[in-house]
Amino acid sequence: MPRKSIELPKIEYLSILNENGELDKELEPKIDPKGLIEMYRYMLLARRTDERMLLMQRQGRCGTFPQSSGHECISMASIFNINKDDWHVPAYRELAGLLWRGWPLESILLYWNGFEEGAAPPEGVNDLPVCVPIASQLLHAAGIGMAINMEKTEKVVMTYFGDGASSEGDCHEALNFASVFKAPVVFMCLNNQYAISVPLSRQMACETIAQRAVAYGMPGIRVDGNDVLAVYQAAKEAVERARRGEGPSLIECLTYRVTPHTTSDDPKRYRSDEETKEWVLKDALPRFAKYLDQKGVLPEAKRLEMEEEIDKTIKAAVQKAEVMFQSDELLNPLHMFDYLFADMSPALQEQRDELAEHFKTKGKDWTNPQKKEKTPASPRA
Amino acid sequence: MPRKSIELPKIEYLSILNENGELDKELEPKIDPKGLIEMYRYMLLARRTDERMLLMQRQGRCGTFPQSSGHECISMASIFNINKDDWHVPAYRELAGLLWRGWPLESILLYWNGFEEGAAPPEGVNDLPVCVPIASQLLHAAGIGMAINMEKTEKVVMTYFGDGASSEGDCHEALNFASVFKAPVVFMCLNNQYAISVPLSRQMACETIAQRAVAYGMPGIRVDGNDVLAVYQAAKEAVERARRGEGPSLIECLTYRVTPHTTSDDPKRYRSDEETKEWVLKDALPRFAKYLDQKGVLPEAKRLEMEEEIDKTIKAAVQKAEVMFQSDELLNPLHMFDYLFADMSPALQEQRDELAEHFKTKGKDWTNPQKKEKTPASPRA
Amino acid sequence: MAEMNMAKAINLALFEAMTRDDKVIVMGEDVGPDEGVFRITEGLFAKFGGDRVIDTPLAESGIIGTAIGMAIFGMRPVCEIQFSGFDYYNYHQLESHAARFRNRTRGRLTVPMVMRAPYGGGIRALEHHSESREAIYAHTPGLKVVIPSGPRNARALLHAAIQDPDPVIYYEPKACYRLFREDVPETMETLPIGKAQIVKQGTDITLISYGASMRATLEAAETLEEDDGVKAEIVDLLSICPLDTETIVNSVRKTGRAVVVHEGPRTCGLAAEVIARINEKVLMFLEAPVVRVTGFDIPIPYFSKEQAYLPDAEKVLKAARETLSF
Amino acid sequence: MAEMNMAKAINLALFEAMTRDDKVIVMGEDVGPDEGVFRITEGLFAKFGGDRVIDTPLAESGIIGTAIGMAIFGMRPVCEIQFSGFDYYNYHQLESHAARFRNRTRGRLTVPMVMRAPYGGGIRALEHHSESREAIYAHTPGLKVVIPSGPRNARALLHAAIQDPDPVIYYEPKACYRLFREDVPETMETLPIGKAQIVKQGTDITLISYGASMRATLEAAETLEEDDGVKAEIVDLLSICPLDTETIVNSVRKTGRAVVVHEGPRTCGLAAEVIARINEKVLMFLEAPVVRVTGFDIPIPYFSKEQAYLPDAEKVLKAARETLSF
Ligand SMILES: Cc1ncc(C[n+]2csc(CCOP(=O)(O)OP(=O)(O)O)c2C)c(N)n1
Ligand SMILES: Cc1ncc(C[n+]2csc(CCOP(=O)(O)OP(=O)(O)O)c2C)c(N)n1
Ligand SMILES: [Mg+2]
Ligand SMILES: [Mg+2]
Repeated sequence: MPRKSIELPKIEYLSILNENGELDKELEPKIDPKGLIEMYRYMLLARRTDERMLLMQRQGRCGTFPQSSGHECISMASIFNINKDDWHVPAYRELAGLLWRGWPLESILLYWNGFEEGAAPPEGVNDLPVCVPIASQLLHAAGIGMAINMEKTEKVVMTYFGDGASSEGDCHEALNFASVFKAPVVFMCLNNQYAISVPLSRQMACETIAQRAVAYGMPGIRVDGNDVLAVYQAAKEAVERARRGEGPSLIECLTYRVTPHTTSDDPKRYRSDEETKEWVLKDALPRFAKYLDQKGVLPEAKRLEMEEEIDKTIKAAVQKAEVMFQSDELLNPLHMFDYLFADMSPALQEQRDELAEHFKTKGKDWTNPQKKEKTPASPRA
Repeated sequence: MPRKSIELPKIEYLSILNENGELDKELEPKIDPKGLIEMYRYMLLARRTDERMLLMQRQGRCGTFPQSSGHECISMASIFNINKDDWHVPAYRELAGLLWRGWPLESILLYWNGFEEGAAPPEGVNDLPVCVPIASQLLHAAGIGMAINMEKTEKVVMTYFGDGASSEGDCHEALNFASVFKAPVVFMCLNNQYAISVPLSRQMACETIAQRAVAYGMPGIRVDGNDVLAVYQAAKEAVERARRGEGPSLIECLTYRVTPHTTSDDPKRYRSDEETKEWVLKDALPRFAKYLDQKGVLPEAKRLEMEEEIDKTIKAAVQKAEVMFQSDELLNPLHMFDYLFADMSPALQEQRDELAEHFKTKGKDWTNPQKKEKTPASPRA
Repeated sequence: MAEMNMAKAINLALFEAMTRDDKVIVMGEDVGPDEGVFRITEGLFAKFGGDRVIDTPLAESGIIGTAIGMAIFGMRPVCEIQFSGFDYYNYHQLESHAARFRNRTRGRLTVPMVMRAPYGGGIRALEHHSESREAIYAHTPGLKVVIPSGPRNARALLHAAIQDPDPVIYYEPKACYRLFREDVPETMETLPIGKAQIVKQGTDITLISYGASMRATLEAAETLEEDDGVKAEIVDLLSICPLDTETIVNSVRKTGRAVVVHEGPRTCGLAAEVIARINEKVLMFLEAPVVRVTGFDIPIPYFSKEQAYLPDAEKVLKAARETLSF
Repeated sequence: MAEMNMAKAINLALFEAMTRDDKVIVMGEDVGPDEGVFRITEGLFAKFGGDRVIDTPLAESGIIGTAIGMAIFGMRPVCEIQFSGFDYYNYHQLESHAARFRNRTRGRLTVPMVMRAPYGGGIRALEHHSESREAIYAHTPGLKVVIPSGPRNARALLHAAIQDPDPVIYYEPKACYRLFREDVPETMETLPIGKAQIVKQGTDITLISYGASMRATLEAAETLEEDDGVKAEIVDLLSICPLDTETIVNSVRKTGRAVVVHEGPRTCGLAAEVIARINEKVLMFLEAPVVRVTGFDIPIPYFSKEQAYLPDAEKVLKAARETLSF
């Protein structure tokens, strides 16, 4: 009867391959060499694509986009645990995962160049596209998980959100729905310690995002987000749990956004270079590369070959995409009307005709709107 | 480096005067007799008002309303800790608190009879009116708390919400904002185990609402919501903490909604009478009355006097309110235009004139819309 | 044929839809054992169980957001939002996702779902329980919006909404739930979304309305005929979006006069859109300005005054006479 | 007099307002050290500190909901929602509370606050970053809505919004932020909310617009004058709600013809309301149907096609000529 403590679930922290490349052998997950190489390849592919897009953006050949460099580990080491008929509900820094799931590089390039076509998941890929309104996708993931339960299959959903996203009401509702309905969802939080300029300490007053799992009666764990093995292991446990019908889990992956928020952000305004430099040293890629090398799974020579192959792959994709950017099929603005509903209402048909007529009388050349120069009003984030 | 547990803040449970009327002397808060009587009186006043309104509703003299019987303890024992210049942001079962804060009984009656006038806080009372859209008021409370911090005074805000409300995104955002900005807000959760028909187990998958405090780095405690002393004590500590500038607290008061959700709900559809009966025995009022009697603070004879006085007070207020219901001042529908903005736009003035004209030509007698019988479509909850 | 009220007709449609397609599920607050605060989901939980008749936590964005996920997955969720005054909580999910997935994925992902909500005043409800903001949805490209006015079209439109491959807002005029009964055929029927109905032929003036306001409109038309010898043509929009321009303008071309009636606020409401389309297509046929009989540009007052806010037969009559004598 | 662009003028107004009234505070995502993603809050954090220039957690309902509490308490919060496409997240707080507190407490509690948000397309932004849904707010009784079209009126309207005793939505046409410069007087000025401006007198046709679309409208008017010898009268609404019916109808009474131009979707958009009011007041003066040049009833397309979606001078010109030759 007197004052007593309520027992709380345990929240864990996990690191396996630490920032100095030291391995905790006991905790090391067993991943076959093919798998290890595959993970590394997609992380590298994502990294190089991101870098190429940055160059293109600077040259006016790509729109503003949120860089994913530094987040490949979280995306790749988690998504690697699911199957083709499972579901992937990303936010917008899961480039590695999208590529691994089967999105062509061209789609990525199309998307960040302002074409809806780039948001269409390829046939047979159970992914939702990039989601811009923060945290809203988490409810879609929860809903897919609820539907999986209705179907009585053992599929799972892997979904992603940022530290900033955790402040949105939708994040709370998604975690709550998933837990109440025991939906097979793994909630992956990319805690990169910034939401544009707002640091973690202004975003929340609790120590970890993982501990929010206590509010939903689900397991919560914080892992080193630059440690492929730790992310993999935590996600693996969560996926298995979800498949067993035990419901959702929350995995907080602690990392740092070493890049600007997007190509138009200037982080110098709100944080010091030193802070960033410190974290650059913790990058997952060299750490993982060293591990693979030491393990004999991917010696340096092989890795350099991979670099070359990836370079070629990206070049080819860019070429292909840039042809598409100019194609009539993709540029014809009249298509903007064609996908609103399965059927077109007479009033919408009239509006379409109105625009067709406009282009006819005006003879406007809409074939290359890409060339329009950037207006000086573009946002800085 | 290996797997380790993250330390979590402690979540407590508190009960002082238990359901059998047994007192934990060590924990007994010191409240002066005048205060104890005052608390009891307002709890009783609220109970009797609620009962009277139920009768009136059955006779067609009051609209649908959510009964507050059974929730007086939570409202009264917490609000009693704040001062006139502190703030009170209720949901809709805080009748005891509203009356204690200075809302005339007539306002309450006016409000539940469909008059906006009943939602106007009396001059000098720092209360917000009843809030219908669930959980939305919690953000107002957080905002008031933030403003208090800007003002650099030591005021506090006491706010209330239900177990169902805890599922809304706004609840999460309010707790988060308050904790990030260290707003002096005490979040009182009336966990009556039902949101209309939905039981706690379908509302959330965690054991207590108190443990959600872990997600915000604020103290969380669950108390027996029918134990005046426990609610008082927990609220007192939270108010003191808030005044010291240490930020918000979350207090979960466990009770049970012994009444229907509102006067049009039928709880038989979704729960057993036995369940309810069990909880009726835990009612705060007789438990508190016995404590006061045993303490010699309020002997039975005095309590009966109090019952009589309250009976008279309510009768007088009902009489006064029923005169107001018929008054031109309150019934004139043209007033509906008069409070939209500080000034009236020409277009709105035109609409007002249009309605005035309508009544003129139609000669409609708007003096007693109360008499209109209830349509058969009224909701059952 | 069976006689029933609108509440029963909607319930029947849900029952039928769940019976014929096991992808159809019902979700919302208190839709399960409680059978909905208006009893619209009566019998569904008993018949189809908790897997398909789902009581959710109290969170509107949660309801619509998870339904979107389910719909993408392949289910056909029919969500109940307890009162339309609370669907603002989930508007961002509808605008940003339900309305857009097909478009932004070029048809690859679709969201076949229905949001049902009781809307409108007239039942002496609490604050925030009497709103009528269908215009917001009509102004949201990617959503269809239908509003029945009687038991028979309620059932048929709900079937159409559930079968539609895209998201549909289905607003229920709660004041009509149990106001009157109508014959509803044995066999299931649907009504095409996007088509209005001429419920009474006429030559002198066109009265355009939908939902609960149809009652006032019909009553006014009767008086017009009896007292003034005026033959009003009555258009029941049924579909708020897409709006059936053709039926509207054909009628106005014939009558030259129109009154548009709805409960929602006037500014940027549906009547404005109807007038804009009349202006675009048949301006030169107009003999008088089209008159709006609508809710005023204030929140619908709390119930002591709501009747004065709502369109009623007298207001429609007055507007019609004004138009006729212009 | 100083020459400046709209971004600077809005920044200046914030600076001035915070200087003269210490109840004015600025809050939102990234408004602090980052100075806003469009740099509208430049210098404010440095000058007024973190207590009055508040970086909030990422939660729009949280921003508006807490601002409502602050406003009731006595502050004058000016909230920035990063892009108007995200203000749906907080719409329920605006509709249910900001817009209603004065009314439902019979004037006892008031909510003097401003919600600023960049709106509209034209800057090749990401999905959900180019929306134009001012009509939703115009359809929400209890909110005022103003939209500037140039640096000078941007500053004056923002002062008016901040000083207003009631909640005001202040939508900023982001495409105009740095598009052109204008002389802005040294001394602070305000513009009355609810009043439109005739920015060019004319006799042949009335062109009505606001915000970013004013550029296309002005350009079209120039061509009309130069190529067609047509004198267009141009109305800049400035206030979307309350709408200045008088200025609109006076102009149309004179010209007999009108085109209404805006970016937002057509159905139930502002143009519909303008047409409805023209219909009500000056129908018989119309020589031709009023034409709408607006966004289409689809989500504004992603940036490869947004220019085709937006009103431009050619579209306005075409509409005007159609109207003139009707
Ligand atoms: C609802 C909503 N509000 C605001 C924005 C603008 N915005 C885009 S990204 C971002 C910060 C997101 O931070 P976080 O969730 O930590 O993800 P990160 O970008 O750091 O990966 C903001 C505010 C948005 N896209 N959606
Ligand atoms: C946003 C919103 N959604 C739905 C409702 C309808 N409604 C009124 S009370 C209620 C249940 C509230 O449950 P809880 O928070 O536990 O409070 P209680 O009534 O039990 O005190 C619901 C669903 C509402 N008023 N507001
Ligand atoms: Mg982040
Ligand atoms: Mg409850």
